[in-house]
Amino acid sequence: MSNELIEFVLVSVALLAIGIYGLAVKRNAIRMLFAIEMIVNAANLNIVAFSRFIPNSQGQTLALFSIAIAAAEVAVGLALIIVAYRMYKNIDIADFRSLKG
Amino acid sequence: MTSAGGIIRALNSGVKHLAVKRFTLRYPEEKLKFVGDGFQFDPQTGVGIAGLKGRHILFHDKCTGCQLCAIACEGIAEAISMVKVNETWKHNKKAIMPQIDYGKCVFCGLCVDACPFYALYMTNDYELSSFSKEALIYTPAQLAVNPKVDQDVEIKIDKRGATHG
Amino acid sequence: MSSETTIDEKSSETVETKPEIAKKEITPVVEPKFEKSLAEKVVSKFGTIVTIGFIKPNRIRINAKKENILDVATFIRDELNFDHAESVTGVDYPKSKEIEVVYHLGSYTEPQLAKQVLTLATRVPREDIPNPGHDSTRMPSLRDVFYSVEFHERECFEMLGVYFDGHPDNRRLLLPEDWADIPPFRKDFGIKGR
Amino acid sequence: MITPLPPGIQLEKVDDRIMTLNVGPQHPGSGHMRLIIKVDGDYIVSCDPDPGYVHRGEEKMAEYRNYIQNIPHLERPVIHDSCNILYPYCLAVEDLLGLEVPERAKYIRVIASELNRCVYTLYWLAIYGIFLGHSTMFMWPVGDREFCIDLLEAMSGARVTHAYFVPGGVRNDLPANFEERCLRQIDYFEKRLKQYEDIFYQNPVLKQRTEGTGVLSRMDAIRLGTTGSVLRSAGVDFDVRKKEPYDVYDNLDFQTQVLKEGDSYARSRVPYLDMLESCRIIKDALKKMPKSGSVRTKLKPNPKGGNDEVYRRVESGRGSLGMYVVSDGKPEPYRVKISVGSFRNLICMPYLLKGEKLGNMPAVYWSLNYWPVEADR
Amino acid sequence: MSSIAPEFRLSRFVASLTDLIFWVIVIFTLIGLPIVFILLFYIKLPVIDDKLLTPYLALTWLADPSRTLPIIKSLMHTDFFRITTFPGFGFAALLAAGTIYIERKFLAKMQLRVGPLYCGKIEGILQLMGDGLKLISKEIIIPAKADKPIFWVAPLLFVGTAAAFISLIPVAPGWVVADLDVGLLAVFAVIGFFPIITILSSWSANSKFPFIGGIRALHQMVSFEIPLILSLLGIVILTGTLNLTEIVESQQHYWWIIFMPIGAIVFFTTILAELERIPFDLPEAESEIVAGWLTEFSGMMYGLVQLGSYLKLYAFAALFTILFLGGWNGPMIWPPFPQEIITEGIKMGPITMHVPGLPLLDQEMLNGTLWFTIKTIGVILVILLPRGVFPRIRIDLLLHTGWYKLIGLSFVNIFIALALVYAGVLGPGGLIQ
Amino acid sequence: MADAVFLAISVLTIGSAIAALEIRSMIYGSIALMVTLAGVAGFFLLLDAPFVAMFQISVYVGSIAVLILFTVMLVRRELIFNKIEDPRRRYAGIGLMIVIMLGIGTIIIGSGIKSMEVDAPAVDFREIGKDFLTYYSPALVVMGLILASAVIGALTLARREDVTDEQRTD
Amino acid sequence: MIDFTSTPIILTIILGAVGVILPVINVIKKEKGSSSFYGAITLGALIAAIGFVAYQIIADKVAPAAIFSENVLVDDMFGSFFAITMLIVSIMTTVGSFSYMRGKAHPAVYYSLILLASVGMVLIAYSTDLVMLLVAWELMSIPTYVLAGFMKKDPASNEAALKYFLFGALSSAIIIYGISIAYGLTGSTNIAQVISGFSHLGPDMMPLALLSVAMFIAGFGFKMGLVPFHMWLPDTYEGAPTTISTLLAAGTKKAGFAAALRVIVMGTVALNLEWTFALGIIAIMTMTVGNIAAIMQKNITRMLAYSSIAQAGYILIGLSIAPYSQIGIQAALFHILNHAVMKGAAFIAAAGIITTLAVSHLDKIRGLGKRMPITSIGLVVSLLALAGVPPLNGFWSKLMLFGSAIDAGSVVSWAPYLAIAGVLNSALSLAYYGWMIRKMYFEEGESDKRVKEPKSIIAVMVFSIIFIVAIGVYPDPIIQFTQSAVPSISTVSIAP
Repeated sequence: MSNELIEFVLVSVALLAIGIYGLAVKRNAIRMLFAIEMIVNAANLNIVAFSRFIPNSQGQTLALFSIAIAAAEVAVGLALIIVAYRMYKNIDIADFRSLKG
Repeated sequence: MTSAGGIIRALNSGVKHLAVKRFTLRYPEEKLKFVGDGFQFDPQTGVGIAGLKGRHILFHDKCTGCQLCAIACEGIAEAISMVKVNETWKHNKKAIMPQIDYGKCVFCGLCVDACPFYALYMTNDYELSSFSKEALIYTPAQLAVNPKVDQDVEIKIDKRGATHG
Repeated sequence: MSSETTIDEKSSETVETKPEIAKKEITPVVEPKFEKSLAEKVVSKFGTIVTIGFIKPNRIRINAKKENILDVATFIRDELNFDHAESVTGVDYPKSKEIEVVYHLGSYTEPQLAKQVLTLATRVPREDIPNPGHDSTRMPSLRDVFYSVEFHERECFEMLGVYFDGHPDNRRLLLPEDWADIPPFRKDFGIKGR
Repeated sequence: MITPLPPGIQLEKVDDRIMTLNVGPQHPGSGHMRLIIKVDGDYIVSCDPDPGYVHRGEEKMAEYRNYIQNIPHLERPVIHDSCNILYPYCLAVEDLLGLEVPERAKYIRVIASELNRCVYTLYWLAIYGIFLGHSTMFMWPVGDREFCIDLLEAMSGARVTHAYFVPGGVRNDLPANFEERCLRQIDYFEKRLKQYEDIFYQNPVLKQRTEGTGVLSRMDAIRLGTTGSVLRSAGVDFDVRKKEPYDVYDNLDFQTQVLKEGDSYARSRVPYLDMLESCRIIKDALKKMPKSGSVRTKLKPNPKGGNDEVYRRVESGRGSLGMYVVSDGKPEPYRVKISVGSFRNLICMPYLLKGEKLGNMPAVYWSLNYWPVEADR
Repeated sequence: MSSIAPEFRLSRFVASLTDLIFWVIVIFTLIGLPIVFILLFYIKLPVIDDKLLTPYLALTWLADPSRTLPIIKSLMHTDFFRITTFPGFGFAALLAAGTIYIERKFLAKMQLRVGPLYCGKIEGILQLMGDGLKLISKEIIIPAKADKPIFWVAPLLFVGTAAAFISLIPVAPGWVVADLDVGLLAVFAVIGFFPIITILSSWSANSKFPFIGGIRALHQMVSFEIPLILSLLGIVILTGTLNLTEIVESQQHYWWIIFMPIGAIVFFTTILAELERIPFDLPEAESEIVAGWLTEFSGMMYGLVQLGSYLKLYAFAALFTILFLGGWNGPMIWPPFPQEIITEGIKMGPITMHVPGLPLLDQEMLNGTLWFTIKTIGVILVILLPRGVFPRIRIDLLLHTGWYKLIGLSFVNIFIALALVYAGVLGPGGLIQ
Repeated sequence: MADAVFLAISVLTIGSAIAALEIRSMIYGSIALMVTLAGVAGFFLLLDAPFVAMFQISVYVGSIAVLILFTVMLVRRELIFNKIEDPRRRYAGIGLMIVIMLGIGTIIIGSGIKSMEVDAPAVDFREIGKDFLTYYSPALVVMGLILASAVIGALTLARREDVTDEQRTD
Repeated sequence: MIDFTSTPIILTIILGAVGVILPVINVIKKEKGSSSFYGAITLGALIAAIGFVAYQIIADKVAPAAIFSENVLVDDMFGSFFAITMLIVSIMTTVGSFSYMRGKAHPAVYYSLILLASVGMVLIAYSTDLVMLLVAWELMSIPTYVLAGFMKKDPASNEAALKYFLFGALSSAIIIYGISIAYGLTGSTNIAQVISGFSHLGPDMMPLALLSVAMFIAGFGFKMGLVPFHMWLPDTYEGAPTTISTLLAAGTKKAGFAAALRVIVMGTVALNLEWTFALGIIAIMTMTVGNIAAIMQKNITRMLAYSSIAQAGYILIGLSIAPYSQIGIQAALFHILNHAVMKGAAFIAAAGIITTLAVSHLDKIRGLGKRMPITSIGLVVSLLALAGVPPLNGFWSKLMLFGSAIDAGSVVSWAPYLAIAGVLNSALSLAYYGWMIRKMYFEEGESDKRVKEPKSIIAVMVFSIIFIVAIGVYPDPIIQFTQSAVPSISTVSIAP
């Protein structure tokens, strides 16, 4: 183990920042989903990196939980995107304008 | 459960057939033996003699140049045309004999039926391939040659299946 | 080819020696009983509208006018229990300027009728310069009576130019889409080289 | 008796979800024909058969040749079943010309015709196997077809286009030792046929795929004028050999094979059962055949028929096959109409495929016992 | 006689042959030798007789037969050898190539045919080589609107993934490329790559038939992955490990197929589906969609995909052997490795060769490899058998089978395993050990 | 050696994360996302957590990536490519990204996690199983409910309503 | 290991089992089950669950409000309070859906997802472990994503669900990130140990801990609809099926408060921070923005959505002054319960109007008082209660909230301003509530013909009117109940 913890955490922060950038800039629903996946992965990386330095297995368990949760979320999200695509023939949420106010 | 039984039954059948003799004719090396030499026709009785309908053989000494074969072929394939030959036969004053284009012939054998002089038979030679169309036109001289074919394999049936041997 | 044959010359003349079978009243030697009873049923119903072409063993031919063909066919279906058509044929008679359309009807449901084939024929006018679908060569479609004639009538339409009124889908079937010649089964359509 | 008519073929409303597939003519799933299929997802909404890619005008050509010269031409539509397509023609011409057929020739005709039915059915079965992805079922029938072809070749001299039947009998007598050879090969052939049960007909995967797909009810089968195996699989007992026996079929011992289900499985099974019956017929015919005698009535060179018309039909591999020959006293027929089973069964296709899954298309299509070349003529 | 066949002249033939030999020598010296040296550079250099075995030294020593064996031995120690040759790619490719030949002959026998016959004189044994040459020499055609990078990379990735799968397979005690503690999970991870490659390559071809085939393959693979994983959970429960080597070692007395026949059947069925073999070869249903997702591949790209799929076949068969049939376990039938060779050396004519120990090629390893190969080939034959027996199944029936029947059966299997563990029959501290 | 591997993986991960968002074709974007996820799995391997790494690959590559690719391929071809965004929002986004990176980065670098000791042995993955079955067992049950609801919901949503049930065999 | 017979486990088993079995029944049953069949099963399960909770409380088997536990779940009064609140909301949603779901597709899935979401909402309040909290949070969120998009043919529903999903997924991602930092800093996921770890952190680690807490606030704030994170909320509440909006507004939002109470407040207390001030600012912003935006709305559900944002602001007052006032959290809890019932009734009434009259615009409900009298009365009562009109329950909870703020004024100087802002906002809210009541009763509608009101809506209306008025008249028992549910908050109690 020659790498230090902080390196992993910094990579994780970079991923988090990229994910937030994607959420802020992109209006394509699938891209936004990508960005959310990146944030979740950044968190997972953080968790596993911390757990390497903590003598218990709760961290890896937490990572497994969050991976599974992300999978469930993506399944539901993609189903929603498919339904929206069938309705609008588009996946750009900036073009979804049925609700105003 | 019936489906499981069916699956087992099918698999069993497949495995059993691994022991059955194979039934492939290795064609260029082996050639299937035919009944008789070739198709002939007896205009007297009006009944043919069984045999393979392969390439024709023309007996120059019997052909009178009557064109009946060509007429018979007219409505079918137009494969037969009468050509001059450099031979002189008493019974063939015009010295014309059939020339057969095997690119057109359908091997129906009606020309053999039409010949009243026993001059045209069919042989069991069926390997007529060539690289050019012209080579498929057989002149009377070529038709006069009796082909030499060796066909010696038969279907053999025994307990472990049928095979060509 | 070396010689001109006699067969060719004869066939190319196409002499019309047998233009109208129906009117010749071929009388078979023995008229079978069952077939005759069937034919008489039709005659007793329609009288002079129909004529009996011939009565042979297992074969009956009934000629009808094209105006009445629907009624005759319906009667044959409902009363005589012929339930399907085996084929629909057209025969061209250029001499009498008519085209004969022949329906061969059979029955599956009635065991007695299994060996019978009833030939129902009618004649439609023929024009020398055909324009399929838009000229007088037309007759009512029997599709609503015998469902099975659908594709046969389509074939008859494209091959002989007989238009069937009331057919739901009178399109080309076998010929290519760009066929622009006269209907091929008419006698004046010659095969090349013949 | 007649129930209300089904609706005719109507073009569906154009929807952006509906996709049009051209299945054929260069598609492995169809022969020389095209099926214009509209699918909605995996379901077929409409099917419009488009035959005619191999239309050759055989009927027109027959008007230009005399009765004998027509023989090699008329067998061309179904070269795998060439005896059976010549059979009604010969019967009709015999009727026209008033010819008597010798007794031995009748038996020979029956044997040849039944052998040819086996040849055709095995070929059809092989393609049905490959349509369903069963490669063994392609190889076995094609191999076993050799037994019948071998016998036919011994009889007629050709493997497929026999030109064996002529008006007035058959072209030539049987070769020597034919009976013994035929019996031996047919016995083995029957044994082989029974082995198809295990691997094909009782195979649960095949049953799953074909049972209950493309169901044709009895009434529909009658109304649509279907014939052959399609008709008999739907529960209608109709076989020309039994109902209108020609030649010597009334002397022979066989049964008509009828199934009730009317689905693809039954349609594929009836021809198979017919093949077993064919073996019985051949064996019976060989037993009852006169051992010697003439096989062909002598014919004048250019026979002419009277002013008459004849419609004769036989049972071919694809059902009732009728020939309508009109003569006007010339050496050539005035009109020849071939009424074939394939063309009559074509009408089923739009009705059976509608509402099916696309994956069922090959199973239903080929189970209709459809031979595109014959349908186009 | 004909204009197609050119006239043959011996002088031209000889000239072309010498030309060829010249270029081969030139290319080998200019490119081949450097590549060999570069590869040798990456092999971990052993020390023999207190000398560091440099490539140069190795090359010179190769001339001396008595020194060849140590070099080979040192080569066999390296990872390079493991990955490329023995438990890895080379061995698998050999078995896969054999599988192709066996499949063709086997199927031909079942269908009463002959199979490959002419190439190689003896029953067409060189047919595969001929096919390979043909595929290599063929032109590679790419659809005009295809997505070229993915289209090019997909076959390579397919072979690469299959190779990664192979690297997890232990062949003999200690002979495995990657001995992971989470081996079985790694297998699942690797299997997950195949549908992605399939769907990407089918999408990239930009053609209808590959895309439909790819979608079908995707459905099939993804829906059968679940029963695949579930059917193996029973073994994990019983052995308490994910390491494939340990799983093999746990079967020294009893094979798991005895206790879990249902799991074996489910796993076997899912293997057929994952491999796209009949009766589950829907992606290649030729009567509906021409050749499925392989339609647009041509030449060596098709060859690569075929190689990959046969490697996959080998890997799955090997996995079945490892998990259910006891892997390399079996009675010792290989004759004991003569000790004299190790101690005394081999005497061949004038040369006496002293081999200071050959610990790698010992009796256990050879015996294990033998048993493993025999069992794997047996499994491969059973995988090949349905191709001759069953027709193709329909897509909805396939999915129905996968989701309803197989998952249910695999749960039954898990409950059997749990019952065995709780009853104390098997598992840690069980009766049978 | 490990440093080089770490550097390579981190460059790959971050580069492909940017590519996943910025590449024009969405298919390539999905592939880049897969690379990102695989890179994270590589980090897990570096961190001696092979179980989590393999789980990550199985779940993300085996199911999520397939789902994403499937959805992307379902949409029309012209939608697979990005629209051009408003540059102002883009600059704002980049600014936000830099602010977050710098801010959290400063916090982390300034904090004391650098000095945490690293000599603890790696956790055996069998411990995870024990954790699942003892301490986290209610969470595991709830996780099952989550997956059940996700499957039920996704199936119901993605099911096409206009195909009648008679046409479905099952 | 937690005790098998404790309340959360039994609730999970009852509701989860029924929720999973419902779709299975749907698959097995060949004929199409009617909506009410599944609805009845769901209602039975929910009533059984609420009965069990009540039995546990009455039988005194529930521990006093403890916040912390060795296990992932704790069976305490705090959780039981939220369980009862959430289950009431679920029951109201279910009953309201009887008429709403009639003739719609997939009723089994709909009710099953409602049940699963209620399991999630209930378990959030009970969980004392961050992993459990996360998992329960997801179990609450994922079914509601689906439910929001349940009307597949309706573009608004799709859009609502998609926006809700994207923000919800973002919120859970941020929560996971926060958990990761908290775990990294303390080495555990148990809240007790996390907080004790926080309180012993060195000064250089403190910014990271703050980051973690900020991420929790952001993550939970998305669900609660606090002001910087509220932009998805009106769209979703308007677009989603109106009964589901009930669940979202009255249920999931309150679950967010439960999570916040468990995590944020403790965190802020443990870190000894002035975060309360930030919360106070957020509270004022939230209620002001919500009320001002609500005035401008023309759509009933959208107006109610903004109003629920404003109500979140009121509740946040209680949270922000929690360390300084004894009754702050108690008031917040009281208002949570009241708001759940009031907002639930209002949304169900809106759902009744939308299903029977197919209108949602404010101008279209003129003369509603004559057309749908019972629904109108229910709506009016709940609106008045929301505004805080004296004899109704909203008055008492608001009074307690503002009172606690004034009470806290003795410790922190800014607290009374919260009360002032609250009072002003209440007055502001009366404007649009009154506007709506005027439309219903004092303007002539298109027709005066009475419409048949769905029985399920009437049932909900009657229940909520009785509840609102009864508590308004005699609030003591509920106040007692909330008092018992309040965990004691001080740094002393935190160290285990």
